[in-house]
Amino acid sequence: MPEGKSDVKIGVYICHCGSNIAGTVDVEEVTGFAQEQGSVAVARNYKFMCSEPGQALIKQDIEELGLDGVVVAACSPRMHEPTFRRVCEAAGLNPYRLDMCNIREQCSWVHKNGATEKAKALISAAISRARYLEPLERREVPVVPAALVVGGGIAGIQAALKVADAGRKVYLVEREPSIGGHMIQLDKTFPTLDCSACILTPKMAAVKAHPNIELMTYSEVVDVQGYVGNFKVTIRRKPRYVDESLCTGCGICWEKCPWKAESEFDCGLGQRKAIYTPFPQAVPNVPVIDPEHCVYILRDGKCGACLKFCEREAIDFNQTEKMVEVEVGAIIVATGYDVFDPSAITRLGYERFPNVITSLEFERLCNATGPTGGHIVVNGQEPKSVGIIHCVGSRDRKYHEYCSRVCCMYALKFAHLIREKIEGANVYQFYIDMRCFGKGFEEFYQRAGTEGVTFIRGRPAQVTDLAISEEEQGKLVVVCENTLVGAVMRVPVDMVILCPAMEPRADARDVARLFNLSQSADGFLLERHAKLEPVATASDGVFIVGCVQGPKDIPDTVAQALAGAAEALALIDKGSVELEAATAVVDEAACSGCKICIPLCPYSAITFNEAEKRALINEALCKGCGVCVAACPAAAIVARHFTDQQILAEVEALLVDARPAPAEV
Amino acid sequence: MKYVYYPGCSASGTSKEAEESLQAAMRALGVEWTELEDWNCCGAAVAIGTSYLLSLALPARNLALAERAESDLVTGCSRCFMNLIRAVHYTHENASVREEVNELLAETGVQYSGKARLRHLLDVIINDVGLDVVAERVTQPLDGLRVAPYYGCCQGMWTYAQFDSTEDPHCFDQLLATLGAEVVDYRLKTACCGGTLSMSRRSVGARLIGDLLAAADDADCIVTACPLCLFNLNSFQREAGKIKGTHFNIPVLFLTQIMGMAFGLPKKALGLQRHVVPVDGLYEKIAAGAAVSSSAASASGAR
Amino acid sequence: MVVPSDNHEPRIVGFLCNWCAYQGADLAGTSRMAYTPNVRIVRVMCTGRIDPTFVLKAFSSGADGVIIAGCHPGDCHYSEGNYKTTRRIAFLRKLLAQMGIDGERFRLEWVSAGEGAKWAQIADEMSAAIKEKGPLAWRENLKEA
Amino acid sequence: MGAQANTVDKAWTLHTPERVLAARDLVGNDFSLCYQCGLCTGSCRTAYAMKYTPRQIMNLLQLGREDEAVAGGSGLLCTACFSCTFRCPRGVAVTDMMTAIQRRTLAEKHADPHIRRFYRAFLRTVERHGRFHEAEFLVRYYAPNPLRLRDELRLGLTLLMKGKVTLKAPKVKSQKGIAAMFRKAAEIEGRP
Repeated sequence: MPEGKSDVKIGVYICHCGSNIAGTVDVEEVTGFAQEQGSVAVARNYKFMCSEPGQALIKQDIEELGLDGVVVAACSPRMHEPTFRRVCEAAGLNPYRLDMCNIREQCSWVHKNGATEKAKALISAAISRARYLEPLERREVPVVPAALVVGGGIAGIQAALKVADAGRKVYLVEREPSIGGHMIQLDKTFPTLDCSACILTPKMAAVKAHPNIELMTYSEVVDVQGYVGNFKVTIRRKPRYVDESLCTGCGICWEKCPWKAESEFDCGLGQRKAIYTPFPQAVPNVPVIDPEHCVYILRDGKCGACLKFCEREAIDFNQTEKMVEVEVGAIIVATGYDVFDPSAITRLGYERFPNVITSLEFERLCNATGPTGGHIVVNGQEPKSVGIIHCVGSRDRKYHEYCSRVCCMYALKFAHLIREKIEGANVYQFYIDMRCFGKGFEEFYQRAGTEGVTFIRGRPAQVTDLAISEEEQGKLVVVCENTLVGAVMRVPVDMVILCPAMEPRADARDVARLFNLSQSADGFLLERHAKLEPVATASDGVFIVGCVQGPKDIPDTVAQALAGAAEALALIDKGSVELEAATAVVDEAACSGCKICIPLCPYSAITFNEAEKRALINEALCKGCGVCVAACPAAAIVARHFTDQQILAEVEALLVDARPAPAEV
Repeated sequence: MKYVYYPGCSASGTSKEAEESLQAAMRALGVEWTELEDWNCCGAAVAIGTSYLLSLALPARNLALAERAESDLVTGCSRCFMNLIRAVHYTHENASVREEVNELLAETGVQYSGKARLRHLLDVIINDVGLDVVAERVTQPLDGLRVAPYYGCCQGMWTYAQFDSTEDPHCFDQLLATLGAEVVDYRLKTACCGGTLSMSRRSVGARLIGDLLAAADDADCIVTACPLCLFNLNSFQREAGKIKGTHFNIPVLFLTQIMGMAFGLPKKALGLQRHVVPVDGLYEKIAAGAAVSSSAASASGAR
Repeated sequence: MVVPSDNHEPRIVGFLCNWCAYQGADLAGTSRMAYTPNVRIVRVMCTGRIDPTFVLKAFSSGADGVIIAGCHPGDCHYSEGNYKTTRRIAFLRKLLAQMGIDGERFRLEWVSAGEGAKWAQIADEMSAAIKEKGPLAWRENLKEA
Repeated sequence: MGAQANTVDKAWTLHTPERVLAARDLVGNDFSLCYQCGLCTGSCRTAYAMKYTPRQIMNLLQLGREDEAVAGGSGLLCTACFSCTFRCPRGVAVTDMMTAIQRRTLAEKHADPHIRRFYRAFLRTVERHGRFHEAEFLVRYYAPNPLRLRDELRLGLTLLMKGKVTLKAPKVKSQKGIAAMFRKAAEIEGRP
């Protein structure tokens, strides 16, 4: 038995978590074991410790037995540590005298045998640590009453509007020249078939007009400092070469500009000028000059058509990149998704055949503002038959294992639009499973079935132009097993639409690092809890909404955006946040003044008192990582709540069963 | 450059011309080329139908021999390559398979630890020898010759994963273009020729061969990277034609044969007399192509 | 000398950082990935907090193996605590090697919050490797030496 | 009773999970991952001639019905080109399973004797000489069936004339050891 403080009284509370823990761990045996440990005044088990009666049990013991420490053996501290800290606090015990012991995620859920023994060891370790836990005081600091929203797609727009409507300042940062995101590229939206632009453009205009929203397009966040409630964010504003305050968006510049480039907005199917707005309803309606295609920039002043024609003299080639710093209390990350590049799957013929297109390209083809004015035309012809291939890069271990969740529905929408625009067109859906789970989705699926669409269950192996019959001449042939019949089919079509996976942004990793977030195995950003904290993250005060967290349709994205806004507002309106009390502190008597710790601190929280030759830690800046603690040669720095003593006691007790019993020695 | 190579049964038997031309072409490129001593059959696609263990141990023995010779192993046969690389992967990934395979290998006094690396002939020619060296050696460019490269099924997968795209490889195209040929792109360049089905199930095998020949029909010849495919595409054109309702007469060559032609090596050294479908017409086409290009050159020179 | 025995279940102590590896281990739990109960976890805020004495303490208290797991390089919640760990661990590794503790008994791994499966796999691998080697019984062996 | 009972008589009864697990041992891979998308079949050049397509065979295995797959003989059409395995979106080693079925079809004599003879003759020459011996193979393969031999005569003569088939057997030094490998494999795998 480790030599602990003999005078402390500890209560141990073992949770059954229904059968989640009790089904694998013998809670009675473990309770008996806990009871025998030194310093343990009481050990109990209960069906759900986190429930009201469970909490009352702990509270009562603290008050009646005068406990100095509490060990709760239940789920991960990441789940319920705040809950039980509140319990302690309410009963008058300092919340830092609590130790959570993880016997669910790291024990009962992962071990078939040996869970009880392991639970005992974990609890013995927690008790040992609890003997040395000390009361700590948390300090409160005020919250900056403003939010940063990163990304101006439907998620970012919706979140920004809601926070702004509540009367809070919002900085909305968008990388592209206009807000709108992927949604503004879409034609109609399933299952109601309302026009995407019609429902989105009013919101985009509202963003521009809102007095509480400061919109920064063509800009990127480059640095984030500070902590929850008090972030300092640096934003790079790329030069537009057009003065936003002078430009009226009259359009004479892009009308007169002689230089053309492929339109990113139209997926390369149409063209734009070197000075351009991505689309007519752009917000802000102020063009940017693309330095890679502008001849004035490329050849030192050899054009200047825009300069000449702009009556407002808004063109400004002297603009340079600007860094802007803002302070916010909360951050909402809504950077969206990328579309998987199907040319990786060569057998499907994307890029080899011009009439194999992606779903996003089809949205542009179908859209009245698109490059063809809404006429579905490939190779100069209206297709009379179309194959739609689902799950391209989704549900495939070689690319993305997950389901992209929207393709089945937009594929049905495509079928409807094609049948509507091209009379008598044959549409074939090559699907594996039809996943139509949302509100009104199944009904839409039924409707598509009655509109003359052929469903072929099977993942196509090949899209080829190798004709083996008269009927296939000049067509694309989709080769696929019709799995419901058990026969390989060759389906000749005029056009193939691929439904590529929604994938994490190419720079998702950089975004994760910038905001101190984690990625899940699929590369999307990780929420704090899959069910109960869908928009919060491991970083307090940073929230993720929309497809940055995983593939989603528009309704789900909007719901998340509003959840993110609510989280940000709850944080801001509370007015203050409690700072972590588990910081490092220098024992001045022990400090030798060697300065080893100073450059190690990632937050520059350590300064040097020249007069006394002692290091000093600023507790407001310290985040409690403990790097300085481990590095201090004089052991003069103490990591509060993770002291050497606490950890060593924990380690020793953790191995209580690994050592021979004293009798055998 | 020194290599130990594994010819395989097909190249030393029914596709003897593959082996002969391989030797000649490698000599011409100045590559030192020694045959793996005491090699055995890799089991083709047949051993696997009887014994899982033999289908891995037979190829593994050749790898073990290469290991003993402290060398990597090169093969110019795709079927063999497939079996060999499968042995490499499976013994690497599964300890119990590795143990059983070595238990078998012990009967011939060798062991395989996974040290010997496996290379494909195309990989060696393109990435070690280099296309620039190949280009230097060309004395009779294949002007005007339309050539369809046949990568083969076993080629398209693990093989190319080492140095090219698995589903849409292009290395063979590059080699042929270096020789001056016009490369014909066709859709079945990585489709299986049926392998031993041509012997065990003629009707199915011949259909696969027929599909391939039909797809590459507008080429002057097909060039394969596998002696087994070479045998199949050469030997069953009559049967394939019957099934497809046509008559095929497409010369099919091994890749080192066409290299040898471009290098100006003698026909006999390339085994060209051994072909079931005669290949002499190709020389006429090259000559005609050369005449056209030289007259074009002199015309442009006059201007 | 304590000799390996067939029924010996090794005891492994894992020091896991709060932000990546500990969450990864939690994910293994929520995903119900069964793995060995031989690994027992101590939570620290950052692997940068890990003092070599923690590791030595674990071995001297009877651990047969120690694993330190943190965020992938570049992903540290505290920007570069894990990098500092790497350097510190290199030194510790040499020290342990002199005491006869090799790389199979002392490992440093990067496990992100999304890598539950990786954590389970590492735990199983390490446990199997140490089981094959047998108990370390450091204190007993040192006494004999 | 009556009509309804008849329908039930024809319906397949489900096998127990244990039986499915037994099938897993047989083919040594996790076919339960298969989600029946049919990419394997679509990629298979010989599927058109199969009674059960590769995907259907995966399903038969999932149902513990591998006997049906073995008797169907589709495994014999697998050329082991590995397209299915490389493309499988769930990472199932389809080719390994097809060849496992192939082995049992041959071993349990569901295959046409002529096809069985092909496999036997081919491997016998390798067992005897260490390498494939065409001439001996042709004799072993066609001898019991002279009619087929007549069909092949044209090709055989051409090959002989072009020097592609020799009567001389290949020589491998470790020939005895290789024959021993064959015996050892049969012993480990429990084949007669």
